[in-house]
Amino acid sequence: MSAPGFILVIAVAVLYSSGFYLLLQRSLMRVVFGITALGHAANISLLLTDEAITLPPLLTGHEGELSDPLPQAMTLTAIVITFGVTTFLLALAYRVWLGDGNDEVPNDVEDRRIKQLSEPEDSA
Amino acid sequence: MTSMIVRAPLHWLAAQLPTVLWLTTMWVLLWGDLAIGTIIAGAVVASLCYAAARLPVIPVRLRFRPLRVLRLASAIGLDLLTSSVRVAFHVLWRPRQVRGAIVEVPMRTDSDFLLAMTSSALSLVTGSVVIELNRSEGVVYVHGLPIESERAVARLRRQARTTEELFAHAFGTSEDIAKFEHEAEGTDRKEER
Amino acid sequence: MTILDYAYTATFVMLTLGVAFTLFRLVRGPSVLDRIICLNVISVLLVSFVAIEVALRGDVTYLGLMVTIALLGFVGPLIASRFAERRAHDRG
Amino acid sequence: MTAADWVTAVLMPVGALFSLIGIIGLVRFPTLLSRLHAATKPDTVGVILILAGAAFQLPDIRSAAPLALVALFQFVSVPTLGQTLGRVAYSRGMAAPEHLVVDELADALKDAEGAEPEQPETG
Amino acid sequence: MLIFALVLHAAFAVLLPPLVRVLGARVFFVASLPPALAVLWALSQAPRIVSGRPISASVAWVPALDISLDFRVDALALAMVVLVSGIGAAIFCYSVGYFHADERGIGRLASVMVLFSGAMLGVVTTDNLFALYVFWELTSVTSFLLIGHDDRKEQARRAALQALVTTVGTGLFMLVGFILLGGIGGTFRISELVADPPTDSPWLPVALVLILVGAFAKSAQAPLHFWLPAAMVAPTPISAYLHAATMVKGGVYLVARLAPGFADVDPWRALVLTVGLATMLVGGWRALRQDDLKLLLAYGTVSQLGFLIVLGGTGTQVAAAAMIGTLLAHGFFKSTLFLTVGVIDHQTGTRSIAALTGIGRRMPVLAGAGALAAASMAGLPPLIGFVGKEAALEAFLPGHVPAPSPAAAGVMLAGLVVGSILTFAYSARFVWGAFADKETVSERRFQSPSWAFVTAPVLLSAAGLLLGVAPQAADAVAQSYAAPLPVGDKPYHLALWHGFGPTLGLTALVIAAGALLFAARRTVEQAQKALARWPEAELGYHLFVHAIYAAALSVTRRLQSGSLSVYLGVILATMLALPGVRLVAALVNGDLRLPFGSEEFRIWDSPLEGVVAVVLIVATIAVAREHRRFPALIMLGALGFGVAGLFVLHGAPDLALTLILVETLTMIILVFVLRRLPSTFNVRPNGWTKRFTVLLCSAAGTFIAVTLWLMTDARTATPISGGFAERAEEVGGRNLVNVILVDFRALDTFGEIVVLATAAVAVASLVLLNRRSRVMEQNGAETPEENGAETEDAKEGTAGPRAGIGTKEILGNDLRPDGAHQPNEGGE
Amino acid sequence: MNLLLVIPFLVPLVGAAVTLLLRRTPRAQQAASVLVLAAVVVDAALLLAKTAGGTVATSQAGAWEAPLGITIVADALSALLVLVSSVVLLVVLLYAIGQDIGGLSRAMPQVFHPIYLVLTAGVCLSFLAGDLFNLFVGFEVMLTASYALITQAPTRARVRASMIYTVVSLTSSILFLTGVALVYGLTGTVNMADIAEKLGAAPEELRMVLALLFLVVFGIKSALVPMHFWLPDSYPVAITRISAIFAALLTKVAVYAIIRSQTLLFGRDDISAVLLWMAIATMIVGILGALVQDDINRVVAFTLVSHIGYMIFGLGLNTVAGIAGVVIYLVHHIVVQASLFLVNGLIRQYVGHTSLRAVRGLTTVSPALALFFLLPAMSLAGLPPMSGFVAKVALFKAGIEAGGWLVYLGVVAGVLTSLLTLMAIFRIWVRGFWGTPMPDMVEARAQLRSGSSRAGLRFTTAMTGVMVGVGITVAVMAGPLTDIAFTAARELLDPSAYIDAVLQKGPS
Ligand code: NA
Ligand code: NA
Repeated sequence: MSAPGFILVIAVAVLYSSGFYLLLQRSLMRVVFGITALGHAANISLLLTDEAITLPPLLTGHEGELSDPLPQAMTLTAIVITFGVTTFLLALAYRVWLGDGNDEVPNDVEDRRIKQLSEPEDSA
Repeated sequence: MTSMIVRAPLHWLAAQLPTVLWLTTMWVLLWGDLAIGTIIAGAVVASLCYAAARLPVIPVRLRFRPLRVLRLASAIGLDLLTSSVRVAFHVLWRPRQVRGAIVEVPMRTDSDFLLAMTSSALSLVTGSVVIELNRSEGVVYVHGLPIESERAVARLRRQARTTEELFAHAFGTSEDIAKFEHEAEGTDRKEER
Repeated sequence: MTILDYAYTATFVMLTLGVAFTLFRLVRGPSVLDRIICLNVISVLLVSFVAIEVALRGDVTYLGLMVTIALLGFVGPLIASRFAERRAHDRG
Repeated sequence: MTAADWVTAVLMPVGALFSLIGIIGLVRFPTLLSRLHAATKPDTVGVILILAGAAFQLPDIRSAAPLALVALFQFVSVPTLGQTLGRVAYSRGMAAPEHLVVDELADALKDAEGAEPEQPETG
Repeated sequence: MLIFALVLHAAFAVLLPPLVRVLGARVFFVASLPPALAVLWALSQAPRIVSGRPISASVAWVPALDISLDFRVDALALAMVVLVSGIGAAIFCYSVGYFHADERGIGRLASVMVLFSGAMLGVVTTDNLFALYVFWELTSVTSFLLIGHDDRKEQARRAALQALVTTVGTGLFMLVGFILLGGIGGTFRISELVADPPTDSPWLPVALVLILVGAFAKSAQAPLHFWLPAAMVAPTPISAYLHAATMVKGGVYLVARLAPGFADVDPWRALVLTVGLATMLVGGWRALRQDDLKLLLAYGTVSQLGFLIVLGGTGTQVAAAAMIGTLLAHGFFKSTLFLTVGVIDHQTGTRSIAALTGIGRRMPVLAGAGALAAASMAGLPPLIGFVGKEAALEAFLPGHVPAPSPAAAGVMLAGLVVGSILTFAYSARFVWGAFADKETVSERRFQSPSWAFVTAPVLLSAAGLLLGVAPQAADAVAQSYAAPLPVGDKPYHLALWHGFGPTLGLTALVIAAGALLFAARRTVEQAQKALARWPEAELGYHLFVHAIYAAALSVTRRLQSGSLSVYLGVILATMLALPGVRLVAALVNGDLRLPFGSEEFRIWDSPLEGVVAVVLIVATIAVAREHRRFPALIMLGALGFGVAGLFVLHGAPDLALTLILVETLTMIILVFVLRRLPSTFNVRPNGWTKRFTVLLCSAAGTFIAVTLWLMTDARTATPISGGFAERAEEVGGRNLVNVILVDFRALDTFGEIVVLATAAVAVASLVLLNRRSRVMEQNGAETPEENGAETEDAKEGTAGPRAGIGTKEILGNDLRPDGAHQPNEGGE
Repeated sequence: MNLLLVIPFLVPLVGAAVTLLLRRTPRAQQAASVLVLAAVVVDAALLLAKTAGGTVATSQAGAWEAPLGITIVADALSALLVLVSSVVLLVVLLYAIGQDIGGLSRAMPQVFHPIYLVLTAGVCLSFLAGDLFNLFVGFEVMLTASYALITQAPTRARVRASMIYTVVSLTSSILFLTGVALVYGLTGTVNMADIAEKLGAAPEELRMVLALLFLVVFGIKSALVPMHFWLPDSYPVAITRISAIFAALLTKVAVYAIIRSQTLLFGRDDISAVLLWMAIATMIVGILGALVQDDINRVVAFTLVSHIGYMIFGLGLNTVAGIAGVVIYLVHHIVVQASLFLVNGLIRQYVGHTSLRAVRGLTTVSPALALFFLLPAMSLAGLPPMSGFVAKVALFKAGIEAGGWLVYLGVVAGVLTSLLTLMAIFRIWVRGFWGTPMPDMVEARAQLRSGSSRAGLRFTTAMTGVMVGVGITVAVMAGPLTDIAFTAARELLDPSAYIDAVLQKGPS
């Protein structure tokens, strides 16, 4: 009985899909949004490894089934880690803005140069 | 704002201490235990929220009159309820035709705190939202809903002033009240004329 | 089912409808201010849902959570609206 | 069904109804300022009623304290948010004059502009 | 002792460079000590070795991989040691005269030469395939460095790289061959493999061909010979030592080393004989038309190496004996000739036949030594060259030998005779070209060489004479080496006189025809010019290198797009291609089944889940579709509340609480960043790219969700968390999540805090500290080392890395016409 | 609590806090960092001595028994990698200190030292984690530190590079977390030994899907083709000390994770074909990229990609010899990449940049520099007697022993890659080290000789020499190293000892 309900499977699919889609955009801000969405998706995935309707994992003597506390603990750690890293990414976006006036991830310069070569530079 | 934090964090903290303390107390209250960690976390969160929200600096200088407060609370509660019902009615009944008004209400108190309280309460009650607060001239501009006529405008203005009065009596210092009543006389006279 | 259960169900159904309408406004906009309002409404709805949960279980566990949602649920929209204000200022 | 249950059974649906109607207003009202009214006021009443309903299901009165705190926050948040949003909406010209009986702020601004080229201080 | 000698080489290599300041070019005297010691030691052990008791030594290196420095000096090794170290010592002494004291990098040169000498000593004395490869490639690398000694010449750099790529590249084939051979033979000791070859393995021919490829390239066999003439740009002592006397013999040595065990394995003999003979003829023919004496010798070397490969690879006693004789002969005469050319070049400043005249008169001693060596090369008695060639012709006389079929032997014999004729002709041409008086050429002014400079060639040519007059010494070695090989009709000994027989007749034929060919040198030259030039072997190398670079460019410019979104898209595609396809396949095959229709299947566990799910779905899609920053941010907030709702629903209030806190903080930070950025994103137009992106992302998302569904559905074991509840009582905690965080998995929590703190420091250093530096810059307190991004950003592409050295100056305008950016500009 | 096991990550973390406090006193800060890393080196050596024979050392953090608490585990592989990594970290740290003394870098020491130590902790924790989620945390600690480090001295190019680096790493992290969720969903545990046992009962196909997903997760971080593109665009741009450590260690941590997960968790050789194909693609695509680069750092970065292919090839063989080859290659490659990047840093110091279009005649500029480049270059090209040769032989030998057409194809690709590596790396030598130095370069060198940064320059050069020396030591010690590698490989292919030690089933 630990598989989640179908509607949540769909929700997870949508979360991941949209997260990936945002990740593939040029604007770093959208990438941040994507990372956030993906973080949610992963956290929900962790949580969905447990039965849905359960009591909070507290030893209060209430009747009923307790939630599995381990995924919750891991999710908690993951939430905080994702937050820290997202913050860094935002700081980076700020730096990019300082330099470029926007927050786009530009293509690599050296790759671009090589792309434009028609002949190898060292052909004996 | 951040630059301010960076430049003189201590100074900034000192200035905001009361508010932060209040928020921290809330935090501790909500966690329900008095552990050091909770307090620190609360202080941090409070400071952050505060810094982020850029709440106004409120010099706290007030009294507390229980009976008056009770009266105030009930008045506000009642107002809230009735205004809710009115708005609810208009939601259901021809919402496209509902009209409002932006009304200028000169305030009589010069206590920032009372002004803030009043304008907050005004936003809650009487189908109004304060959209502009000119502190230097002591004028608030209230958006009221629904307002069909000039009479309703006057009613709104009157109600706003009543609210101010209630607040002054509940929380104002004696000077506040004294000053208030003095000014109130003048205004009343003005209105009578 | 007791009357109370019917009451809960009714409450639940109405709040769910509320969620649906809010989502509609959230997505439709048209202005960002509408969306900010919706964000706040959602947080309030969340509080309401949790309140049902509390009532159902007669359990104090969620109370702290409710306070947090109530507090922070308005901080977010508030920040956003401050920002919107600044934007408007910059443009004007 | 105890008495407390009865109270809850009344308060909760009524609160939910308030909330719902407010939200319907959020959808149906034509102007931003009116939507703001709809979203804030009935909603506040609604949530407070629901909270009250929930409070009656709690084991003791002490544990209901946080619920009061929630209500209090609601009282603080609604005006603050309303004021900010209202101001922004107005300054962005979203006040929709055709839906206003009078706009004394506009008059005041016009006067101020005429008298001295200084905008009223905001916030 | 052998190991000591090797270590001594290495030690001297380290010691020599600092000594140059004191000794100048005389440092080469010092350098000659290790090889001299080695050859003396080898000679002292000669009787014992020749009598069939090889000397062994061993140093373990990587026993688990059978890489071990085993040494074994037998007769063949002895002959090679004499060549390698003996000639080495002589050439080092010669170098004292050749190099000026102010020669650039003389210490480095001496050092690398000694290293080479040691490596070569290792090649010829080791008994382990891997150790052989080690020393082998060490000679390749040292050879590379020596060819490129004059690194300011484009030609030298090119030749060095060409030699390196050719020899190391083919060396890799050899390495694989070694591994195969050792694998099937069960040992990596050469002596054991040769003694007991794993002939029943089908992989043996493959291994041998791979090994031969390496050997052929090292010994400059056609068509891989091109690198050797090009390598002649090196200083002459190096050409003489590496590219005539020793290194190029590596391949010959290896062939000779393995022949006793593997000559009978197809296609060894066919390969060795064909390639060797072809090389001998091609080299000889090409040598006939060279004007540069050094190139003449180089092509002569190619030819001789072909000859040696034939002899070493045949695998009969006579051929083996001939190989030993010719090996020694070639070592001595070819080094002599190179040194002679070196002296001529050094004194006169030219090596061109067309520009030299009267050298014989002016430098009679040198001319004598050169002529003697050339005679040995031409195969004239009583020199060791003659002894070797006699034996070689004998080896292929039909009926005398068991191994090659009579027809093949006949062809080989004819080929060898033709090759020898060519050899005679170019030997004569060399003597004439170097020493003769030519009327057409005007004489140059030059000084006579010092005695020390001439000593080495004289000694080396004398050694050739000595060995010829007294071939017993060489014969003893030859007999010892040839002993395990199949015997012909009668035992054969290296000697000057075998009586009148077919070989003597053939020798006479060679001399006569060779003399004729020399006399007709004009005609031959014209004939060579007139013949359509066949494609140069070097062209193959260039085509190979060009193909590699072209492929590299076309692959890289297509793949390395530089675009982050493409990179991430490819990552997603990979995820779909690997686990995704696997999952779909399993679903299609019916190995896995989605829970539809099973008892497990539920739309939701509570209608509230439906509400939450709808919030999640709507908010997420809205975020993804929104192209205005601010509304997207609001939707993201709504999404956060939705997730929090799910958490509440699933009994995780702590998570909901933390999430809302974190969401709020994120929103605050986002707003701070956001307010600086433009209000809308640059959105790409709708097109197939966008549609494809949507498709890809949806597929990836669906894959993960379905996998999650299946995984949770298939759970077999109960979660371990059951244990936490009981243990929590012990600790005294009631909130299990808290207990796990602070107790059971405190380490994770600790890590989480570290992450947070680190991120905070990173953010601070990225945002705050640099702001300070910006302020500094505004105040004009600009120092190139300390200023942050801003100044540098402004100067990107031209920014000076440090201390006032601008990249601009360094790069120069002509080098960077497009003002291209340096990806890592700005130094540190 | 086994102290030996926790020192490698706890001490650096404490050190990070201390160095943060000491940020106003550079000397003390430097001393503290060096001391911390030296302690880790010593500890790692002791740990290796303990585990080299095949003992699995475990420590239950917080004394909670295995599946409940977090287990720290060191087998031969972990201990070996911790030792090599800490040595490299120490030498690079000294190099960095030399730069700071000479004012040769724009990095901010006050931030650099603490974060560098955090990175150390992350790397060590990743190697020692016996718990999948803890491995995730270790990765995150390492990565967060790396995000902070890659933006040191943030030029525009570096910010651009760090965007690519960070976003790709984050993607991998998210997928990792997803993977943890999936594993927990299937098995209900995160202890790796426990997972290994419980996965046995899981449906075969699901196990394979997980195995492949984790291959992708760690494949991103270890830059397996086609998930490698980000690496050459980001590593070479960072400042020397950072790119050296990134190139040397970070990808190797990911390779370690691939090894650990594919042997211990998912096991068996169903996935071998995939690994071999990826290995072949990685080797070839990587080295082709290296051939067309203009910047020395980028050449080396592309060879890094390419040579990851060697390691995956060895893993794909799924034999003791193959995995032993991987272990040897790991150790070799860690040191050699660090050496090359340090040398490139020296070049940058001496002449200002590392573009092959504008660097000539470095042998003339500095013979020591030339020697320090040549030796690791030889090693990278697999030329004897350097460590690269031993590693290559180990892999080729294992490949030829294993057999099969795909494996032979892999060997052929390996041979070709070896040759192309030689061409790529000696192209640097021929173009950059030989020839007539440009006048500016000579001038720059002369200025440096007389300038105030002289001491720092000498020190950095010496430290580069030390790193090269470490490489030579690896070659000399190849015998014992190989023995350890074989022990490690046997442990990996038969994880019963590991599982028993972690779950405390038998006497350990
Ligand atoms: Na649950
Ligand atoms: Na990496």
